[in-house]
Amino acid sequence: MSYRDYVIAAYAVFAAIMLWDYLAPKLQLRAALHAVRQRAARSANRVRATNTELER
Amino acid sequence: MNSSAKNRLVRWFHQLGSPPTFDRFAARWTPWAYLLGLLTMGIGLYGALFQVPADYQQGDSFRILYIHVPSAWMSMAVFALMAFYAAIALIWRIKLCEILAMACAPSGAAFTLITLATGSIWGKPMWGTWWDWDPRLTTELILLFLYLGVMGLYAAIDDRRNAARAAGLLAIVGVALLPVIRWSVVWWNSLHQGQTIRLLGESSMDASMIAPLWWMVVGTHLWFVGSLLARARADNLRREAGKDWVGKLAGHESLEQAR
Amino acid sequence: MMWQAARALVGRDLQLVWARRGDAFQPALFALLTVVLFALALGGDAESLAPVASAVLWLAVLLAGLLSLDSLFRGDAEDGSLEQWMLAPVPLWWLVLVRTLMHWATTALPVILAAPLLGELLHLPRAQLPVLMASLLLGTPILSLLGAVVAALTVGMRRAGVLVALLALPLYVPVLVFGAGAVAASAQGLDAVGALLLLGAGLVLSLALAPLVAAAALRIAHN
Amino acid sequence: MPDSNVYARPLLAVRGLAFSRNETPVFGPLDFAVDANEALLVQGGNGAGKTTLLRVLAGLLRPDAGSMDIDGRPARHDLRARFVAYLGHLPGLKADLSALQNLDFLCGLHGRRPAQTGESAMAIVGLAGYEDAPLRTLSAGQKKRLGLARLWLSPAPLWLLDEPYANLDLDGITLVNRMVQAHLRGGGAALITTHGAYAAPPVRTRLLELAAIA
Repeated sequence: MSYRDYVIAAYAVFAAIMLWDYLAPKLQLRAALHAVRQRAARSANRVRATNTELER
Repeated sequence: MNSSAKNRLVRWFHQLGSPPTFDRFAARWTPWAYLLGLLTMGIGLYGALFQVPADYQQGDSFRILYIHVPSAWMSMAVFALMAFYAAIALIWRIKLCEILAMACAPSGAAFTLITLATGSIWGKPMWGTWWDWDPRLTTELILLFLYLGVMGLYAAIDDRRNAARAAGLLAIVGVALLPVIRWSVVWWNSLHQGQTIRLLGESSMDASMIAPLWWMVVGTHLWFVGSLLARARADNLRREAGKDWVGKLAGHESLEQAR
Repeated sequence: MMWQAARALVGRDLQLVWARRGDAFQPALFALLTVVLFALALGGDAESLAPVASAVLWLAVLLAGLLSLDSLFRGDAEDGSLEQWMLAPVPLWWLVLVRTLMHWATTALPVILAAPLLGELLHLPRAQLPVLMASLLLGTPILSLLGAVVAALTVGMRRAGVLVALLALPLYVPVLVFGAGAVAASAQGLDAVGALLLLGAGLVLSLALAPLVAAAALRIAHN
Repeated sequence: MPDSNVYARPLLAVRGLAFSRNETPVFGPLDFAVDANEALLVQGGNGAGKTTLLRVLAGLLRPDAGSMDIDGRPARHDLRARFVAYLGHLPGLKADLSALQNLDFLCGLHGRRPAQTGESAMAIVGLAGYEDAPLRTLSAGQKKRLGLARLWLSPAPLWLLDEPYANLDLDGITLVNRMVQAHLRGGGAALITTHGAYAAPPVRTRLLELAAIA
């Protein structure tokens, strides 16, 4: 009796979850760096609040 | 722990604990840990799938145990490590340990999930059912809830440091209660079902069958180190997002990516 | 000093329960609803209800406790009372212990008192009732004390919702197992004293440790 | 009120106190001291960290750096509990209880000065006749006054008042100043945060200006 399908299924689950375990922090890292760059870009051309009369 | 060893441990965490230092450390060693882990697991898997002969009782299905057992060990070991980091973080207020403790949780949950899934797949041909309220699987399921609780708590509190400290406290409570939970489940099982099924026969594996298991155990540990460092690095960067060194790093990395 | 603060807190909680005396029956009502739904789902005849009666009762009590868990510290956190507790000249864990026991007395005790009645609805064999009551009396304070840790950890959140249940469930497992197990053991003709003694030991341990942990959690999670 | 000269000078001394939230500094490092018979007015715009400073001083938050001495000794929980009375934005009152029940509970928790009753304190803050009114029927200003009554009963010499003038009418502002004056005359000290819109009480006052960081 062969249980090859079960073995394949188990190893597939293992591989899939390990792949997630590899990709998830990588994506987090990218998101963090992206947020930092965005923040830098925003602070570079920020308009400073002024005390002058408001206009609209 | 005597005081000099304690001091050395604390000093080591403090030195490594400066966020830019840790970032460099993690960036340097993460790929190596992943690579070595992958290599070692590759050796183990080759042995498990192609070298080891089929078991006379279980047929090929016992090959599942080569991923099931290391994952089960990891799921427990990672929880203990998480509680260890959390305890250091709570007692000496070391930020790096908060980050490391919280980086443990998703990996540990992943290993727990693997254990549950492979255990259930193994159980189908062996027990004739996908799920059995076997004490091991039941404990593993509760462990998964504990992991999810730690992750959920960490995500739900706004202040990152308070979130890590609260979730760390839960991890410590969980570690203290895990033996009680496990013991209660065994007691419950004996009350309701009588005999339990042993997952690994006492000595049914001979040495040639054991070797790939050890490769897998070492491999999963190395892999875990890689994913722990990667997660901790991401969390570290997210927390320090406003600092100058992160800005420089982000600029540097974007240049590298553009190249 | 400690007794004066405890007396003040006990008095305040009793006054609060009296001011909202309609709400005092809510946990018992919830347990009753759970029991009714179980009976309806199971078909209502004695043969199918009696074997699961003790388990269903334990579950109803546990769920009613889980439902009222959020009110343990939330009100005091939202109106600033918790800050005054932290500044009081008595240790925070002492106030946490008193508050938790008062919460148990005002939410869990009514459910336990209603348990014989709920048992009748479920055709609980009479012989199981003493063991069931003993296991509830020993077990529910542990649930409250463990729940205090969870409630303290989630006190800083606006809506804790299902997270409370997720955090509480693993911690509740041993209590439920030994509580419901004691009744099941006695139903099988086994000795229930062992499980009850374990519950008693758990109660002593959690009385000593849980307030400390919950106080630490309150300091972390509330700001 | 305690005698004028029973406390060490300074009653409160703070060195290098700093606090940050989510890795962003909120205030500090700060150095200042408050003597008995003295008030410290903590001024600063929105988000300058006034409330946070008071919460750190009260021991509700842990500072990242710095030290704090009360009455010449390092501040610990029991010392704080005896010396500090804190009145924050949330006064810790229960909506379902009456005004006097609330007062009695808080005094049971913190202790009260001898020869003072809840009724007398309520009369002082202008709430005579509201003793049995459920708290939820009181206005925001009346609740603030009840918080002041609790403070008046407290035996602690160091008052930490977070925006005590908020929600109060002119009469109430004078009341706060008169209470602070009497408290200081009796040997106490007070830290008062304000965004600077109201007149300071006519007592010996130091000024701490908090500027928003970054």
